[in-house]
Amino acid sequence: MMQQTAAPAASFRWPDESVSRVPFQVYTDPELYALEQERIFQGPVWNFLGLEAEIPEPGNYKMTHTGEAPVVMVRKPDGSISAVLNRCAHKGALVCYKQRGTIREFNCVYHNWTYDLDGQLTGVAFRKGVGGKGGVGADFDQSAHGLVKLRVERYRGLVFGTFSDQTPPLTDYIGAELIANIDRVLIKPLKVLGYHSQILPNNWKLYAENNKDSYHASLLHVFHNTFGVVRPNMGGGIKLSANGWHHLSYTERSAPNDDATGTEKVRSLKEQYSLEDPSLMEHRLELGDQVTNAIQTIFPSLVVQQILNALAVRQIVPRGVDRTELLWTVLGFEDDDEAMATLRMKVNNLVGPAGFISMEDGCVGGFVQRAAKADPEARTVMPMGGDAIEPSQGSRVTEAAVRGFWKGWRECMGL
Amino acid sequence: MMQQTAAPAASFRWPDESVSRVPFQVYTDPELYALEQERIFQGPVWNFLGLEAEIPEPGNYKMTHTGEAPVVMVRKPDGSISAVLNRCAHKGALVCYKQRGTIREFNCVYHNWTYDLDGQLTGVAFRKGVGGKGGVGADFDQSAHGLVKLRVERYRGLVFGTFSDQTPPLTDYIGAELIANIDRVLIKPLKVLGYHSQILPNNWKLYAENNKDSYHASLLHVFHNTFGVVRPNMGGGIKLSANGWHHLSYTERSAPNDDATGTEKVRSLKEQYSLEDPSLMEHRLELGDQVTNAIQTIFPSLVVQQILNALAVRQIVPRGVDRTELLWTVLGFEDDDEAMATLRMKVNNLVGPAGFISMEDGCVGGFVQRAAKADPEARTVMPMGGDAIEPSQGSRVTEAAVRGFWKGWRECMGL
Amino acid sequence: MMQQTAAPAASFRWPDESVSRVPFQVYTDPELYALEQERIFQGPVWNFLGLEAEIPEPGNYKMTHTGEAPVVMVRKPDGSISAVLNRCAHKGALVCYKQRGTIREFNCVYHNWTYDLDGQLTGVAFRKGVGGKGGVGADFDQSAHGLVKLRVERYRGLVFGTFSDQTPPLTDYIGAELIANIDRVLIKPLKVLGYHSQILPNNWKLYAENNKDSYHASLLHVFHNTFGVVRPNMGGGIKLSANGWHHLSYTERSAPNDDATGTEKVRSLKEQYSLEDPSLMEHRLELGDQVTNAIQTIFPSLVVQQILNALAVRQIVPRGVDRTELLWTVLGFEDDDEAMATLRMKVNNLVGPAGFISMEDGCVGGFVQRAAKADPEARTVMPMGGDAIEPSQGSRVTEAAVRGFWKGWRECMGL
Amino acid sequence: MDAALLARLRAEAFLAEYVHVLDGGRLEEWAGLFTADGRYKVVTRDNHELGLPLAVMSCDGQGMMRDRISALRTANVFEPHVYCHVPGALRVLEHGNGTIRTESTFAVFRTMGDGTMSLFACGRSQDRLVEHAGTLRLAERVVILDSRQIDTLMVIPL
Amino acid sequence: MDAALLARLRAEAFLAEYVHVLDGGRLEEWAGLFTADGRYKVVTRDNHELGLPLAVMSCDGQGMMRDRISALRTANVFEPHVYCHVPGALRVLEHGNGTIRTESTFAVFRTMGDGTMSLFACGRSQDRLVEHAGTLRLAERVVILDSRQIDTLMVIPL
Amino acid sequence: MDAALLARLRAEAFLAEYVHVLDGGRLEEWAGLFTADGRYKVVTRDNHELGLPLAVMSCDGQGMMRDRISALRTANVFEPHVYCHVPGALRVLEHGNGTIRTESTFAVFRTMGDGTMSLFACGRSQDRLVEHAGTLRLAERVVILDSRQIDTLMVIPL
Ligand code: FES
Ligand code: FES
Ligand code: FES
Ligand SMILES: [Fe+3]
Ligand SMILES: [Fe+3]
Ligand SMILES: [Fe+3]
Repeated sequence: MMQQTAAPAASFRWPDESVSRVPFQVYTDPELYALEQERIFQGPVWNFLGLEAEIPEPGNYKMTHTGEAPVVMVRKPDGSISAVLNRCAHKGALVCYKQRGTIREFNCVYHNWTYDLDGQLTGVAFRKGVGGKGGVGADFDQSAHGLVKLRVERYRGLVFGTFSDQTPPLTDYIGAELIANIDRVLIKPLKVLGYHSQILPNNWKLYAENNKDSYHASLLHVFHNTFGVVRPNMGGGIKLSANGWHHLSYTERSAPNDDATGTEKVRSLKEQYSLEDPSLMEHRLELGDQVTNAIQTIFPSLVVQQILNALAVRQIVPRGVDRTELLWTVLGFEDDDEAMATLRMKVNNLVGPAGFISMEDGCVGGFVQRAAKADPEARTVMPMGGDAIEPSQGSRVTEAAVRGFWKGWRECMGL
Repeated sequence: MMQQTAAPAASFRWPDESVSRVPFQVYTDPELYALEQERIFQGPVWNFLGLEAEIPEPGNYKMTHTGEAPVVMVRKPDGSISAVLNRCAHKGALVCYKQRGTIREFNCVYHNWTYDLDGQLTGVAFRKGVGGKGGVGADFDQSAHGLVKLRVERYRGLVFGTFSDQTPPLTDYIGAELIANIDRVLIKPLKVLGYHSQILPNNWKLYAENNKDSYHASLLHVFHNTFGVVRPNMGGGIKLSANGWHHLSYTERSAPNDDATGTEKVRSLKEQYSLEDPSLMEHRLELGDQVTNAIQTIFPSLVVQQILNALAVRQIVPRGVDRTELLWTVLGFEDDDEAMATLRMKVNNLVGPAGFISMEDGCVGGFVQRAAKADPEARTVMPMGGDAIEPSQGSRVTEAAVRGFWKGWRECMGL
Repeated sequence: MMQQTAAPAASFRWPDESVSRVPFQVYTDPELYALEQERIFQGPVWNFLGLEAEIPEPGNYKMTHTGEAPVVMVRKPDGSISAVLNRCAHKGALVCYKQRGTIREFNCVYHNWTYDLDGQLTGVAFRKGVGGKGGVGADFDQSAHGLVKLRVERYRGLVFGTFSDQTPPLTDYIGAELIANIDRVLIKPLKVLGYHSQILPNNWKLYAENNKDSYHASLLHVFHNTFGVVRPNMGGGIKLSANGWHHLSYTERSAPNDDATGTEKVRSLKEQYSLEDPSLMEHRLELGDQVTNAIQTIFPSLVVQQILNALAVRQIVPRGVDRTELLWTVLGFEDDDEAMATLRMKVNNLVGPAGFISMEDGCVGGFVQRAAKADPEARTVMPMGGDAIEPSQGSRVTEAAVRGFWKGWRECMGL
Repeated sequence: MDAALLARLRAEAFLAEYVHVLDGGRLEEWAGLFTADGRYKVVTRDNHELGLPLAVMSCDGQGMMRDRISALRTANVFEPHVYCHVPGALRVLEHGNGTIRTESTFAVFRTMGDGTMSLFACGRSQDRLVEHAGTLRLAERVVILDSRQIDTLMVIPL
Repeated sequence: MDAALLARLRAEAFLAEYVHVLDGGRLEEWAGLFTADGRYKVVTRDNHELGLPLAVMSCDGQGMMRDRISALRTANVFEPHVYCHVPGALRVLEHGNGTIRTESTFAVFRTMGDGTMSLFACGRSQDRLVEHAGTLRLAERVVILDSRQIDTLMVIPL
Repeated sequence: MDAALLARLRAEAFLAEYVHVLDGGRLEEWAGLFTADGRYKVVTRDNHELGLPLAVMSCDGQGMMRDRISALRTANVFEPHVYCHVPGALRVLEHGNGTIRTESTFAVFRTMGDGTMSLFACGRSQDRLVEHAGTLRLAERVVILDSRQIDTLMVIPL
């Protein structure tokens, strides 16, 4: 477990009990940002680290992050997975500086200290000095100077880590109702089809909210609406974990009721709009249901995505108070046939940094970030669905899941 | 009106009563910079927003700024002009993200909320939910969630806005003596000839001071001196508003008295220096007087410029504690004939980021900013004209107007 | 002497008496960084400014730095050297803005104030105004407004400056034992062979430590080991100034004892590794001894380097809390013959930003800086040589000199 | 002049026209620079070297290319911006039989509405050009980005 | 080789010489690369697309060009810096009758005395080249900057 | 086509191959692009203009060049990264007698493992090419960097 700083939360306090109004300051305050690193990403949460499929062989490792903290996850000979803070216990150099690779032990280039894959310090160069001179002091306890180790749990190929002793077991943390969607989507051994990295010009929370914001999907994204991936009047709903921290928003195929939506004059419903080559919108029902779109969040940093046959996990990595890296790992199943492989390539034009749908989430966060500076004391307002933080069946026109995010944020931050 | 933060002015206090000595800290302290946004740019001042000529038709809008705050000014059907903070009342996205355009209403792309041109909230997507589910809570008062509106006043085609109720009427704010120069220069309907944007590597106040610094003109700028645009011994003088916040420095053509200036060995007076093609220095007396150079400032962010036939307004936009964007709008009159059009193009080689004269103001601010870091407690000294903040007739060799700026700054900042 | 700010050291306090464990916060905290400018670089230390050989003629000047403060050193007609803060006493512009040149006096471009080479204010433009109007106030005491002057001392062609009255004489500051190495290396009139500038992606202290870290030399740098420039079992040792602030680490040629090092399985000892053209490793014994490598530090910002025949001084210039510029001045002697000139060019492939040896010090600092962010309260540990801050003969496998650096840091910072 | 240099010159001239179509905002002409069944793909060096198939953007045939542009014009939301393509070193990998295969380094600078300029992408493109009515057309263009990172979004093709 | 490719090559070679005159600091040779009454203009894309006449820098004839350089050498105050021009895609718009009209993308990197490098400008230039004693001269050069922003100042022409 | 333009084309084609050897990571082929006793040098503009001999990197002959690469492969510690060379304006200084001397502007963008891109270097290279078995080889390459600053380290040649 990491040491905890006593940094106070600046001049900040939450204005009132409601989480339906959020002060813009939370997106711009560097002190709050620093505190989030400690109280959220190093706090009682499960951070997504990566996929088992990325490190199949013993010694395979991958550099990853929990918040801004550099972390390495590595496959051990016994098949289990270990994760450590990527910082040498000696003078603090990264013990791994290549994105991925295969190792027998951690070997720091600076002074050649070595650690086993659990982070235990196994070697100190010139421990005994040279020719009887130098070397470590008598009181140096090697066992007390390993790498900071994370607790690791896995579920259906997803790997999570936490720095905190307080974090409940992973499945309790996620909760039965939301585990169900992971079971629904990750039904078979996974294959990584590739990665995207998208730099978002905004605070990480604006993107976290965006995923929980089931209200915007049919309004911002023309494609969702036009091609019936997500329409306000399609079936589905919102699910929330008991504590409200995590959510699932899903949509089921059904005949659009154009009157209903028509009356809303939704910008994004362009009746005329069509594709010359609609093959990328084809949907092979591979999960045994009619769900066209399912976006699930695991607080604070994971998004599990199914949009038609586009499957991915997205990791949110804060890169400063007004900058976020979104790491996409795009997935298929090991047993995809060629037709499915082709379909996945096509449908992935919908997502990623150039995705017909998701590109728009790349810019709206920046639109908020720029406006947030103007007057940090001002607050947003989220009236959809009242003040409630509860699931809803048949409608996604609510901001309940976003309120749930802020509930989680406040509970972790103690603010 | 915007909400006001209670942010304290860091450890800063003004050393003594005099405004003739300025601590370098005011150019480098991020907390003071944040406080300026609130107490100056969102305080009891008139911020320049743009020109009526830029939005002639109903629905024409332009993105602009007051300090760092994004603002939109828009022409209403009745011909009046409205200005709002460019931030959606829902979750804070920019409601306009294109520099200029024509709209009927404000329409936020994120969730499709709509506002009339006065910023009143007119539409909330799915206000009533879908199929009786979702929608806004019962207690949601739509009329309480409009865009933040600025008070707007206009004078001779210049458009100003303020967030504060305390700001006096525009003409009182500027004062009769300085209104007179606007009347003198903006004598006819204006035509925008183009824009410049110049990024200054310094705090915004260093450029604000530079404009009020009538002392430097003939010393830094060889062109002023060599070609008799501004020489210390030419006629003219300094005018100040009653409160000292605003100023005018002007120069009238008169025979140079080279003895007087010669004795000063002014670096910038290069007797030998001449132009192969002096046509760009030609001056057509279009304003009915002999004024060769008139630089007027309206605290905090506007400069009105007449240099020979080069007319412009300059808007000062802070972009961080050590970065400023200077937005030039270069002007002519609607009835300019072709000869005048040609002359304006030529004479504009004197100004802008590549201006023979004004380029130099682009670098001196950076020279100060870099030195300011060394020792923030140290202070400048402005001995010219003693401690006085008063007009002077016949001489510009005074720092009175700069002291006036600091008087205004202290009064707004309450420091 | 500069004015001192009263800025408090944020929430920081040193955890305990030992300097063998350093909180990562010292590498990341902007407030500590600001305090270092004042208490170290403008405090009771001798900052390296440059070489006499760089400004041989009267009026020759060079822009340099003490910490972030811009400083100019200039040769006076009497052959002595003067150094001033590069900031005009009027409004703070740089009085020199070209890297090097020749001047008779300092002449500020902004308002033409002039200073003699000692920084005394000698001219104020329009001091008496123009035509009896304007000019300086009656109470303006010209003698009180010079450039901030540094005390300057020289030793064997090295030029040092200090802002503090408290700093002891230079030779006392360095101490006899370490002066000896300067005498050993700078035996003849120097010739500048050229400059390198290397931007290090880390706090300046990480590079300062790196130079004092005699432990890493044979472990990180394959070349040192492979070619017997520095091997753990070669002769030499560590020297420290009485107060521990400064150090010398040196290595003498001797037969490698491969068993001893072999048992350590040192990553960097690649027995197989060799050069096709080893001419760049040739060593002409020009200093009358067998020393292959001597790295000397003068707290806080100077490194004196002899590696075989590669001679240089390195100046450490902080450029922000996580950015450092390392300025190399590569040296030869005036009487170098052609063969030596050729040899120096070849051997200099070992050092500088592309040096076979020194490039590695360019990246390890960044490795630490990135990891330091993760958990600022955590601490490094330096067990080599116990807690001692003392010289050692025959071994460099100690972190004594690094502890000495932190002793100096704490004494200057008062933390 | 030998055939290799001539092929080089013709490819360079064609790819310059390609660049000006994009940087000049004549996006409706883009698909027409490809053959009817031309393929277009933007991939990152990471995925490319790991042998992973994922593309940032991929079009099989002019139809999908025209769809990209029509979406950009009518459907997608993004902040207005322009590209400045600066092609670098072009090498001819193969020429003859009506085909020229080239590899070129490039940098693309993006400028936003407020004037913010940045290096948006750099890397190399691999282009297969085929003879078409006396001029050339792209049968395939693969753009390999050195960086895995895309700032904000990519809506205009490279 | 056909005339278009030859025109392209000659223009490219001439514009490369132009670039090296500026980047090499041989500024006194700059005006001589134009015809006596040559026109030079640097404008921003914003002004250009809005149809506004304002230029950042404009010279009518060699006299005004030489004045720009003499001012730079003797009158103006600025921090020393150098440009590195990297021309990109050149297309020939028109050639024949002793004239070659081209459009080229470009990037310019500025380096200050302390070594700070930055992307100073990018965009395109439109050049009209005319035959002159067996070589070429610029009758007109219009540089269109993608960004409205100029960092600090512009004193050396592009 | 006249000899100067042909020399220009051949040099450009050769230097493009040179760039792709480096950017493509085929570093073992680098020394082979030089003559056996070829000289390679990277210097800063400051040192160059002050007449100071110091180089950032210098190799006399293919042996020292191969040593640079073997050190990079087996000895030196650095974070993995790649270059993207974007050559700019090439001018022919001299040609004939089996030699072509050119000067070219360039920019190099560096991309780190995590995708961070930056302008790593810009300036000009002065290349002396000599005929070699029907193709060209570098007898000398001097790279002059506009900036004195090198970010972090330089291990891959330019
Ligand atoms: S920092 Fe890792 S061994 Fe020293
Ligand atoms: S942010 Fe504007 S409608 Fe939601
Ligand atoms: S700032 Fe130096 S003379 Fe005014
Ligand atoms: Fe979305
Ligand atoms: Fe000025
Ligand atoms: Fe080292």
